[in-house]
Amino acid sequence: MTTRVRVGEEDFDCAAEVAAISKGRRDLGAIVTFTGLCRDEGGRLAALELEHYPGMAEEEIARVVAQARERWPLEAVTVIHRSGKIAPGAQIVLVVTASSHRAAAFAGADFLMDYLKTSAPFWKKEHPINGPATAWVAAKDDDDRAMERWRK
Amino acid sequence: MTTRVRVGEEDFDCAAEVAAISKGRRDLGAIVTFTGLCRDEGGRLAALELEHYPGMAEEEIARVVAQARERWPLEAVTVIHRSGKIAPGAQIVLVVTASSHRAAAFAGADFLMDYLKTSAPFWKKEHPINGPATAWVAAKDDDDRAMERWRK
Amino acid sequence: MKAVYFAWVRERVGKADEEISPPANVRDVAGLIAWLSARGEEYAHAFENPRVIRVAIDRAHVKHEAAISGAREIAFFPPMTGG
Amino acid sequence: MKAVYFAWVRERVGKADEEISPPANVRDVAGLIAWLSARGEEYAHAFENPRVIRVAIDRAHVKHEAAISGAREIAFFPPMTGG
Repeated sequence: MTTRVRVGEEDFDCAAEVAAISKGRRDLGAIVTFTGLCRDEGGRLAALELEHYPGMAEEEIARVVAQARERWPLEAVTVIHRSGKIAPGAQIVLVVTASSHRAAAFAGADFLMDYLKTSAPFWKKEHPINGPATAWVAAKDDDDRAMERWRK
Repeated sequence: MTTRVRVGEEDFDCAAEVAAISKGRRDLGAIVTFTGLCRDEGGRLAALELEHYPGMAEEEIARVVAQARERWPLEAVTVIHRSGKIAPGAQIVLVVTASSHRAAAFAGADFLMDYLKTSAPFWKKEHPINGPATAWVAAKDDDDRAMERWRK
Repeated sequence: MKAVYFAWVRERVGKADEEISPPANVRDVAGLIAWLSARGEEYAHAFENPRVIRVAIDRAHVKHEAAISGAREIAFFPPMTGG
Repeated sequence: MKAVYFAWVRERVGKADEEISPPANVRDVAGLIAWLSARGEEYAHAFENPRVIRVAIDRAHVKHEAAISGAREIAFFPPMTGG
Protein backbone atom coordinates (compact mmCIF):
# COMPACT_ATOMS: atom_id res chain seq x y z
CA MET A 1 0.00 0.00 0.00
CA THR A 2 2.07 2.91 -1.28
CA THR A 3 0.84 6.43 -1.98
CA ARG A 4 2.91 9.02 -3.77
CA VAL A 5 1.73 12.60 -4.21
CA ARG A 6 3.79 15.29 -5.86
CA VAL A 7 2.98 18.90 -6.82
CA GLY A 8 5.42 21.17 -8.58
CA GLU A 9 6.79 22.61 -11.79
CA GLU A 10 8.87 19.63 -12.89
CA ASP A 11 7.61 17.34 -15.63
CA PHE A 12 6.96 13.67 -14.86
CA ASP A 13 7.73 10.33 -16.46
CA CYS A 14 4.72 8.03 -16.46
CA ALA A 15 6.81 4.93 -17.21
CA ALA A 16 9.15 5.64 -14.29
CA GLU A 17 6.19 6.10 -11.94
CA VAL A 18 4.63 2.83 -13.10
CA ALA A 19 7.98 1.05 -12.64
CA ALA A 20 8.32 2.50 -9.13
CA ILE A 21 4.95 0.97 -8.24
CA SER A 22 5.23 -2.38 -9.98
CA LYS A 23 8.88 -3.37 -10.00
CA GLY A 24 9.52 -6.74 -8.42
CA ARG A 25 5.83 -7.29 -7.63
CA ARG A 26 3.99 -10.43 -8.68
CA ASP A 27 0.62 -9.72 -7.07
CA LEU A 28 -0.62 -6.86 -9.27
CA GLY A 29 -3.15 -7.71 -11.95
CA ALA A 30 -3.93 -4.27 -13.31
CA ILE A 31 -2.29 -0.87 -13.66
CA VAL A 32 -4.25 2.11 -14.99
CA THR A 33 -2.62 5.41 -15.84
CA PHE A 34 -4.30 8.69 -16.69
CA THR A 35 -2.22 11.47 -18.22
CA GLY A 36 -3.80 14.90 -18.66
CA LEU A 37 -2.24 17.01 -21.39
CA CYS A 38 -2.38 20.67 -22.33
CA ARG A 39 -4.50 21.10 -25.48
CA ASP A 40 -3.82 23.95 -27.88
CA GLU A 41 -7.59 24.48 -28.29
CA GLY A 42 -7.48 24.50 -32.06
CA GLY A 43 -4.24 26.48 -32.21
CA ARG A 44 -5.62 29.33 -30.08
CA LEU A 45 -3.51 28.67 -26.99
CA ALA A 46 0.15 29.58 -26.39
CA ALA A 47 0.22 28.13 -22.87
CA LEU A 48 -1.74 27.32 -19.75
CA GLU A 49 -0.59 28.70 -16.43
CA LEU A 50 -1.44 26.67 -13.36
CA GLU A 51 -1.67 28.41 -10.02
CA HIS A 52 -2.03 26.29 -6.89
CA TYR A 53 -2.31 26.60 -3.13
CA PRO A 54 1.00 25.22 -1.85
CA GLY A 55 0.54 22.92 1.09
CA MET A 56 -3.21 22.52 0.68
CA ALA A 57 -2.81 21.08 -2.82
CA GLU A 58 -0.76 18.14 -1.52
CA GLU A 59 -3.01 17.66 1.53
CA GLU A 60 -6.23 17.74 -0.49
CA ILE A 61 -4.86 15.24 -3.03
CA ALA A 62 -3.84 12.96 -0.14
CA ARG A 63 -7.39 13.20 1.26
CA VAL A 64 -8.87 12.28 -2.12
CA VAL A 65 -6.48 9.33 -2.41
CA ALA A 66 -7.51 8.17 1.07
CA GLN A 67 -11.17 8.24 -0.03
CA ALA A 68 -10.34 6.19 -3.11
CA ARG A 69 -8.50 3.64 -0.98
CA GLU A 70 -11.54 3.29 1.27
CA ARG A 71 -13.74 2.47 -1.71
CA TRP A 72 -11.51 0.17 -3.75
CA PRO A 73 -8.73 -2.33 -2.98
CA LEU A 74 -5.87 -0.32 -4.45
CA GLU A 75 -2.36 -1.62 -3.92
CA ALA A 76 -0.67 1.61 -4.99
CA VAL A 77 -1.67 5.12 -6.03
CA THR A 78 0.47 7.89 -7.49
CA VAL A 79 -0.77 11.41 -8.22
CA ILE A 80 1.40 14.11 -9.73
CA HIS A 81 0.03 17.55 -10.56
CA ARG A 82 2.17 20.21 -12.20
CA SER A 83 2.05 23.94 -11.58
CA GLY A 84 3.40 26.92 -13.52
CA LYS A 85 3.38 27.55 -17.27
CA ILE A 86 2.65 24.55 -19.45
CA ALA A 87 2.86 24.47 -23.25
CA PRO A 88 0.35 22.73 -25.55
CA GLY A 89 1.21 19.04 -25.86
CA ALA A 90 2.93 19.00 -22.46
CA GLN A 91 1.78 16.98 -19.46
CA ILE A 92 -0.29 18.47 -16.62
CA VAL A 93 -1.45 15.64 -14.38
CA LEU A 94 -0.75 11.96 -13.82
CA VAL A 95 -2.78 9.40 -11.89
CA VAL A 96 -1.59 5.82 -11.55
CA THR A 97 -3.57 3.09 -9.78
CA ALA A 98 -2.55 -0.52 -9.26
CA SER A 99 -4.75 -3.33 -8.00
CA SER A 100 -5.24 -7.08 -8.21
CA HIS A 101 -8.34 -6.46 -10.29
CA ARG A 102 -9.02 -4.28 -13.26
CA ALA A 103 -12.36 -2.88 -12.09
CA ALA A 104 -10.76 -1.36 -8.96
CA ALA A 105 -7.86 0.11 -10.92
CA PHE A 106 -10.20 1.70 -13.48
CA ALA A 107 -12.75 3.01 -10.97
CA GLY A 108 -10.04 4.33 -8.64
CA ALA A 109 -8.30 6.31 -11.38
CA ASP A 110 -11.58 7.64 -12.80
CA PHE A 111 -12.76 8.72 -9.32
CA LEU A 112 -9.42 10.35 -8.50
CA MET A 113 -9.51 12.45 -11.66
CA ASP A 114 -13.10 13.59 -11.06
CA TYR A 115 -12.29 14.57 -7.48
CA LEU A 116 -8.99 16.24 -8.34
CA LYS A 117 -10.78 18.36 -10.96
CA THR A 118 -13.31 19.68 -8.49
CA SER A 119 -11.53 19.73 -5.13
CA ALA A 120 -7.76 20.08 -5.55
CA PRO A 121 -6.82 23.78 -5.28
CA PHE A 122 -5.48 24.46 -8.78
CA TRP A 123 -6.58 27.16 -11.20
CA LYS A 124 -5.87 27.37 -14.91
CA LYS A 125 -5.23 30.61 -16.75
CA GLU A 126 -5.09 30.72 -20.54
CA HIS A 127 -2.36 32.52 -22.46
CA PRO A 128 -3.66 32.92 -26.00
CA ILE A 129 -1.39 33.10 -29.04
CA ASN A 130 -2.72 36.53 -30.01
CA GLY A 131 -2.02 39.32 -27.58
CA PRO A 132 -1.26 39.51 -23.89
CA ALA A 133 -4.86 39.16 -22.72
CA THR A 134 -5.36 36.19 -20.41
CA ALA A 135 -8.44 34.60 -18.91
CA TRP A 136 -9.10 32.24 -16.04
CA VAL A 137 -10.67 28.99 -17.14
CA ALA A 138 -14.23 28.69 -15.79
CA ALA A 139 -15.18 25.61 -13.80
CA LYS A 140 -17.32 23.22 -15.81
CA ASP A 141 -20.74 21.98 -14.76
CA ASP A 142 -19.68 18.76 -16.48
CA ASP A 143 -16.97 18.29 -13.89
CA ASP A 144 -19.42 18.72 -11.03
CA ARG A 145 -21.79 16.25 -12.68
CA ALA A 146 -18.91 13.81 -13.16
CA MET A 147 -18.21 13.99 -9.44
CA GLU A 148 -21.86 13.40 -8.57
CA ARG A 149 -21.57 9.95 -10.16
CA TRP A 150 -19.58 8.80 -7.14
CA ARG A 151 -22.05 9.91 -4.45
CA LYS A 152 -23.96 6.74 -3.69
CA MET B 1 -7.62 8.53 -35.87
CA THR B 2 -5.05 5.79 -35.55
CA THR B 3 -5.68 2.21 -34.46
CA ARG B 4 -2.91 -0.22 -33.65
CA VAL B 5 -3.62 -3.86 -32.85
CA ARG B 6 -0.90 -6.41 -32.15
CA VAL B 7 -1.05 -10.03 -31.01
CA GLY B 8 2.02 -12.13 -30.36
CA GLU B 9 4.62 -13.44 -27.97
CA GLU B 10 6.77 -10.31 -27.75
CA ASP B 11 6.56 -8.09 -24.69
CA PHE B 12 5.43 -4.46 -25.11
CA ASP B 13 6.58 -1.06 -23.91
CA CYS B 14 3.66 1.04 -22.69
CA ALA B 15 5.69 4.27 -22.79
CA ALA B 16 6.74 3.67 -26.39
CA GLU B 17 3.12 2.98 -27.39
CA VAL B 18 1.95 6.19 -25.69
CA ALA B 19 4.73 8.16 -27.41
CA ALA B 20 3.75 6.69 -30.78
CA ILE B 21 0.22 8.00 -30.24
CA SER B 22 0.94 11.39 -28.71
CA LYS B 23 4.24 12.59 -30.11
CA GLY B 24 3.99 15.99 -31.76
CA ARG B 25 0.27 16.29 -31.04
CA ARG B 26 -1.19 19.32 -29.31
CA ASP B 27 -4.87 18.38 -29.47
CA LEU B 28 -4.97 15.48 -27.01
CA GLY B 29 -6.27 16.21 -23.53
CA ALA B 30 -6.26 12.75 -22.03
CA ILE B 31 -4.42 9.45 -22.39
CA VAL B 32 -5.51 6.38 -20.45
CA THR B 33 -3.47 3.18 -20.35
CA PHE B 34 -4.47 -0.18 -18.95
CA THR B 35 -1.80 -2.80 -18.39
CA GLY B 36 -2.86 -6.30 -17.41
CA LEU B 37 -0.23 -8.29 -15.53
CA CYS B 38 0.23 -11.95 -14.65
CA ARG B 39 -0.44 -12.46 -10.91
CA ASP B 40 1.30 -15.24 -9.01
CA GLU B 41 -1.97 -16.00 -7.16
CA GLY B 42 -0.38 -15.96 -3.73
CA GLY B 43 2.77 -17.73 -4.90
CA ARG B 44 0.83 -20.67 -6.34
CA LEU B 45 1.50 -19.93 -10.00
CA ALA B 46 4.69 -20.63 -12.00
CA ALA B 47 3.29 -19.22 -15.26
CA LEU B 48 0.23 -18.57 -17.36
CA GLU B 49 0.05 -19.93 -20.88
CA LEU B 50 -2.05 -18.00 -23.34
CA GLU B 51 -3.48 -19.79 -26.34
CA HIS B 52 -5.16 -17.72 -29.05
CA TYR B 53 -6.88 -18.09 -32.41
CA PRO B 54 -4.42 -16.53 -34.86
CA GLY B 55 -6.15 -14.29 -37.35
CA MET B 56 -9.46 -14.15 -35.51
CA ALA B 57 -7.80 -12.62 -32.41
CA GLU B 58 -6.61 -9.60 -34.39
CA GLU B 59 -9.91 -9.31 -36.31
CA GLU B 60 -12.06 -9.55 -33.19
CA ILE B 61 -9.97 -6.92 -31.36
CA ALA B 62 -10.30 -4.63 -34.38
CA ARG B 63 -14.09 -5.11 -34.29
CA VAL B 64 -14.18 -4.22 -30.59
CA VAL B 65 -12.04 -1.12 -31.23
CA ALA B 66 -14.43 -0.08 -34.01
CA GLN B 67 -17.35 -0.35 -31.57
CA ALA B 68 -15.51 1.78 -29.01
CA ARG B 69 -14.81 4.41 -31.67
CA GLU B 70 -18.50 4.54 -32.54
CA ARG B 71 -19.41 5.26 -28.93
CA TRP B 72 -16.70 7.73 -27.90
CA PRO B 73 -14.61 10.38 -29.68
CA LEU B 74 -11.28 8.56 -29.48
CA GLU B 75 -8.34 10.07 -31.32
CA ALA B 76 -6.17 6.97 -31.03
CA VAL B 77 -6.48 3.41 -29.73
CA THR B 78 -3.77 0.80 -29.25
CA VAL B 79 -4.41 -2.77 -28.15
CA ILE B 80 -1.65 -5.33 -27.64
CA HIS B 81 -2.37 -8.83 -26.39
CA ARG B 82 0.39 -11.33 -25.75
CA SER B 83 0.27 -15.07 -26.30
CA GLY B 84 2.47 -17.92 -25.08
CA LYS B 85 3.95 -18.50 -21.65
CA ILE B 86 3.95 -15.53 -19.30
CA ALA B 87 5.64 -15.40 -15.89
CA PRO B 88 4.13 -13.77 -12.79
CA GLY B 89 4.83 -10.04 -12.79
CA ALA B 90 5.05 -9.95 -16.60
CA GLN B 91 2.70 -8.04 -18.88
CA ILE B 92 -0.23 -9.69 -20.71
CA VAL B 93 -2.34 -6.97 -22.27
CA LEU B 94 -2.15 -3.25 -23.02
CA VAL B 95 -4.93 -0.85 -23.96
CA VAL B 96 -4.18 2.80 -24.70
CA THR B 97 -6.87 5.36 -25.51
CA ALA B 98 -6.36 9.02 -26.34
CA SER B 99 -9.04 11.69 -26.59
CA SER B 100 -9.64 15.40 -26.17
CA HIS B 101 -11.62 14.62 -23.04
CA ARG B 102 -10.95 12.42 -20.07
CA ALA B 103 -14.40 10.82 -19.86
CA ALA B 104 -14.07 9.36 -23.37
CA ALA B 105 -10.54 8.10 -22.73
CA PHE B 106 -11.58 6.38 -19.48
CA ALA B 107 -14.83 4.90 -20.80
CA GLY B 108 -13.17 3.74 -24.02
CA ALA B 109 -10.38 1.88 -22.21
CA ASP B 110 -12.75 0.36 -19.64
CA PHE B 111 -15.14 -0.82 -22.38
CA LEU B 112 -12.30 -2.25 -24.48
CA MET B 113 -11.00 -4.31 -21.56
CA ASP B 114 -14.46 -5.68 -20.72
CA TYR B 115 -15.07 -6.64 -24.34
CA LEU B 116 -11.61 -8.11 -24.88
CA LYS B 117 -12.07 -10.30 -21.80
CA THR B 118 -15.28 -11.81 -23.07
CA SER B 119 -14.99 -11.79 -26.86
CA ALA B 120 -11.34 -11.91 -27.96
CA PRO B 121 -10.35 -15.54 -28.63
CA PHE B 122 -7.70 -16.09 -25.94
CA TRP B 123 -7.60 -18.83 -23.31
CA LYS B 124 -5.46 -18.95 -20.18
CA LYS B 125 -3.97 -22.12 -18.77
CA GLU B 126 -2.34 -22.17 -15.35
CA HIS B 127 1.02 -23.77 -14.68
CA PRO B 128 1.24 -24.22 -10.90
CA ILE B 129 4.53 -24.22 -9.01
CA ASN B 130 3.89 -27.71 -7.65
CA GLY B 131 3.74 -30.49 -10.17
CA PRO B 132 3.01 -30.66 -13.88
CA ALA B 133 -0.77 -30.55 -13.53
CA THR B 134 -2.33 -27.66 -15.42
CA ALA B 135 -5.82 -26.28 -15.58
CA TRP B 136 -7.71 -24.01 -17.94
CA VAL B 137 -8.91 -20.83 -16.28
CA ALA B 138 -12.72 -20.77 -16.12
CA ALA B 139 -14.57 -17.78 -17.54
CA LYS B 140 -15.88 -15.51 -14.80
CA ASP B 141 -19.51 -14.49 -14.41
CA ASP B 142 -18.04 -11.18 -13.20
CA ASP B 143 -16.61 -10.59 -16.65
CA ASP B 144 -19.97 -11.21 -18.31
CA ARG B 145 -21.63 -8.86 -15.84
CA ALA B 146 -18.96 -6.23 -16.48
CA MET B 147 -19.77 -6.43 -20.18
CA GLU B 148 -23.50 -6.08 -19.53
CA ARG B 149 -22.82 -2.58 -18.14
CA TRP B 150 -22.27 -1.35 -21.70
CA ARG B 151 -25.53 -2.66 -23.18
CA LYS B 152 -27.76 0.40 -23.05
CA MET C 1 -14.76 -27.42 -44.46
CA LYS C 2 -12.05 -27.03 -41.90
CA ALA C 3 -12.82 -27.55 -38.20
CA VAL C 4 -10.46 -25.96 -35.68
CA TYR C 5 -10.40 -26.53 -31.93
CA PHE C 6 -8.91 -24.47 -29.10
CA ALA C 7 -8.02 -24.85 -25.42
CA TRP C 8 -9.68 -27.83 -23.70
CA VAL C 9 -11.85 -28.56 -26.73
CA ARG C 10 -8.63 -29.08 -28.69
CA GLU C 11 -7.13 -31.19 -25.90
CA ARG C 12 -10.20 -33.42 -25.65
CA VAL C 13 -10.61 -33.88 -29.40
CA GLY C 14 -6.90 -34.60 -29.56
CA LYS C 15 -6.14 -32.43 -32.58
CA ALA C 16 -5.94 -28.74 -33.46
CA ASP C 17 -7.78 -28.94 -36.78
CA GLU C 18 -9.11 -31.32 -39.39
CA GLU C 19 -11.08 -31.42 -42.62
CA ILE C 20 -14.69 -32.48 -42.06
CA SER C 21 -17.49 -33.30 -44.49
CA PRO C 22 -20.80 -33.33 -42.65
CA PRO C 23 -23.79 -34.71 -44.58
CA ALA C 24 -26.21 -32.30 -46.24
CA ASN C 25 -28.83 -32.68 -43.51
CA VAL C 26 -26.45 -31.00 -41.00
CA ARG C 27 -27.47 -27.40 -41.53
CA ASP C 28 -26.59 -25.38 -38.46
CA VAL C 29 -23.94 -25.18 -35.76
CA ALA C 30 -26.05 -27.14 -33.25
CA GLY C 31 -26.50 -29.93 -35.80
CA LEU C 32 -22.78 -29.93 -36.57
CA ILE C 33 -21.94 -30.28 -32.85
CA ALA C 34 -24.35 -33.22 -32.56
CA TRP C 35 -22.82 -34.82 -35.64
CA LEU C 36 -19.26 -34.32 -34.30
CA SER C 37 -20.25 -35.73 -30.89
CA ALA C 38 -21.26 -38.99 -32.54
CA ARG C 39 -17.85 -39.44 -34.17
CA GLY C 40 -16.18 -41.00 -31.12
CA GLU C 41 -15.48 -40.87 -27.44
CA GLU C 42 -13.05 -37.96 -27.67
CA TYR C 43 -15.63 -35.83 -29.51
CA ALA C 44 -18.40 -36.90 -27.14
CA HIS C 45 -16.20 -35.74 -24.26
CA ALA C 46 -15.29 -32.42 -25.89
CA PHE C 47 -18.91 -31.61 -26.72
CA GLU C 48 -20.62 -33.23 -23.70
CA ASN C 49 -22.01 -29.85 -22.63
CA PRO C 50 -22.82 -28.11 -25.93
CA ARG C 51 -24.19 -25.06 -24.09
CA VAL C 52 -20.69 -23.91 -23.07
CA ILE C 53 -19.15 -24.38 -26.51
CA ARG C 54 -18.49 -21.13 -28.38
CA VAL C 55 -18.32 -21.18 -32.15
CA ALA C 56 -16.85 -18.94 -34.83
CA ILE C 57 -17.49 -19.26 -38.55
CA ASP C 58 -14.77 -17.80 -40.72
CA ARG C 59 -13.34 -15.98 -37.68
CA ALA C 60 -16.54 -14.29 -36.48
CA HIS C 61 -18.56 -15.35 -33.42
CA VAL C 62 -21.86 -17.07 -34.24
CA LYS C 63 -24.73 -18.59 -32.27
CA HIS C 64 -25.61 -22.27 -32.36
CA GLU C 65 -28.57 -21.48 -34.62
CA ALA C 66 -26.28 -20.11 -37.33
CA ALA C 67 -26.31 -21.86 -40.72
CA ILE C 68 -23.04 -23.52 -41.72
CA SER C 69 -23.51 -23.49 -45.47
CA GLY C 70 -20.64 -21.78 -47.24
CA ALA C 71 -18.40 -21.86 -44.19
CA ARG C 72 -14.73 -22.43 -44.91
CA GLU C 73 -13.53 -22.61 -41.29
CA ILE C 74 -15.55 -23.46 -38.19
CA ALA C 75 -13.88 -23.03 -34.79
CA PHE C 76 -14.99 -24.60 -31.49
CA PHE C 77 -13.71 -23.35 -28.15
CA PRO C 78 -14.60 -22.71 -24.48
CA PRO C 79 -15.67 -19.26 -23.19
CA MET C 80 -12.76 -16.88 -23.63
CA THR C 81 -10.46 -15.94 -20.74
CA GLY C 82 -8.03 -13.47 -22.23
CA GLY C 83 -7.36 -9.91 -21.20
CA MET D 1 -5.37 35.53 11.19
CA LYS D 2 -3.88 35.29 7.73
CA ALA D 3 -6.06 35.71 4.66
CA VAL D 4 -4.81 34.24 1.39
CA TYR D 5 -6.23 34.77 -2.08
CA PHE D 6 -5.87 32.78 -5.28
CA ALA D 7 -6.51 33.15 -9.00
CA TRP D 8 -8.91 36.00 -9.93
CA VAL D 9 -9.75 36.64 -6.26
CA ARG D 10 -6.04 37.39 -5.72
CA GLU D 11 -5.90 39.54 -8.84
CA ARG D 12 -8.96 41.58 -7.84
CA VAL D 13 -7.90 42.04 -4.21
CA GLY D 14 -4.46 43.01 -5.50
CA LYS D 15 -2.43 40.93 -3.06
CA ALA D 16 -1.68 37.26 -2.38
CA ASP D 17 -2.08 37.38 1.38
CA GLU D 18 -2.43 39.71 4.37
CA GLU D 19 -2.99 39.70 8.11
CA ILE D 20 -6.57 40.53 9.01
CA SER D 21 -8.24 41.21 12.37
CA PRO D 22 -12.00 41.01 11.97
CA PRO D 23 -14.08 42.23 14.94
CA ALA D 24 -15.48 39.68 17.37
CA ASN D 25 -18.98 39.86 15.89
CA VAL D 26 -17.70 38.33 12.66
CA ARG D 27 -18.19 34.67 13.47
CA ASP D 28 -18.47 32.67 10.26
CA VAL D 29 -17.10 32.61 6.74
CA ALA D 30 -20.14 34.39 5.31
CA GLY D 31 -19.71 37.18 7.86
CA LEU D 32 -16.02 37.44 7.10
CA ILE D 33 -16.72 37.77 3.38
CA ALA D 34 -19.23 40.55 4.09
CA TRP D 35 -16.71 42.29 6.35
CA LEU D 36 -13.94 42.00 3.71
CA SER D 37 -16.27 43.28 0.98
CA ALA D 38 -16.75 46.50 2.93
CA ARG D 39 -13.01 47.19 3.08
CA GLY D 40 -12.76 48.82 -0.32
CA GLU D 41 -13.55 48.67 -3.99
CA GLU D 42 -11.06 45.92 -4.80
CA TYR D 43 -12.58 43.67 -2.11
CA ALA D 44 -16.13 44.55 -3.19
CA HIS D 45 -15.15 43.48 -6.72
CA ALA D 46 -13.46 40.25 -5.61
CA PHE D 47 -16.42 39.22 -3.45
CA GLU D 48 -19.27 40.70 -5.55
CA ASN D 49 -20.76 37.24 -6.02
CA PRO D 50 -20.10 35.47 -2.70
CA ARG D 51 -21.89 32.34 -3.89
CA VAL D 52 -19.02 31.42 -6.21
CA ILE D 53 -16.27 32.01 -3.66
CA ARG D 54 -14.73 28.82 -2.24
CA VAL D 55 -13.11 28.94 1.18
CA ALA D 56 -10.55 26.82 3.04
CA ILE D 57 -9.69 27.15 6.71
CA ASP D 58 -6.25 25.87 7.60
CA ARG D 59 -6.04 24.14 4.24
CA ALA D 60 -9.35 22.24 4.36
CA HIS D 61 -12.46 23.12 2.35
CA VAL D 62 -15.28 24.65 4.44
CA LYS D 63 -18.79 25.94 3.76
CA HIS D 64 -19.78 29.57 4.23
CA GLU D 65 -21.57 28.64 7.47
CA ALA D 66 -18.30 27.44 9.05
CA ALA D 67 -17.12 29.23 12.20
CA ILE D 68 -13.82 31.08 11.86
CA SER D 69 -12.77 31.08 15.52
CA GLY D 70 -9.33 29.56 15.99
CA ALA D 71 -8.51 29.75 12.28
CA ARG D 72 -4.88 30.58 11.51
CA GLU D 73 -5.20 30.78 7.71
CA ILE D 74 -8.33 31.44 5.65
CA ALA D 75 -8.11 31.09 1.88
CA PHE D 76 -10.51 32.53 -0.70
CA PHE D 77 -10.57 31.34 -4.29
CA PRO D 78 -12.78 30.61 -7.31
CA PRO D 79 -14.05 27.09 -8.13
CA MET D 80 -11.07 24.91 -8.92
CA THR D 81 -10.04 24.09 -12.48
CA GLY D 82 -7.07 21.77 -12.09
CA GLY D 83 -6.65 18.23 -13.35
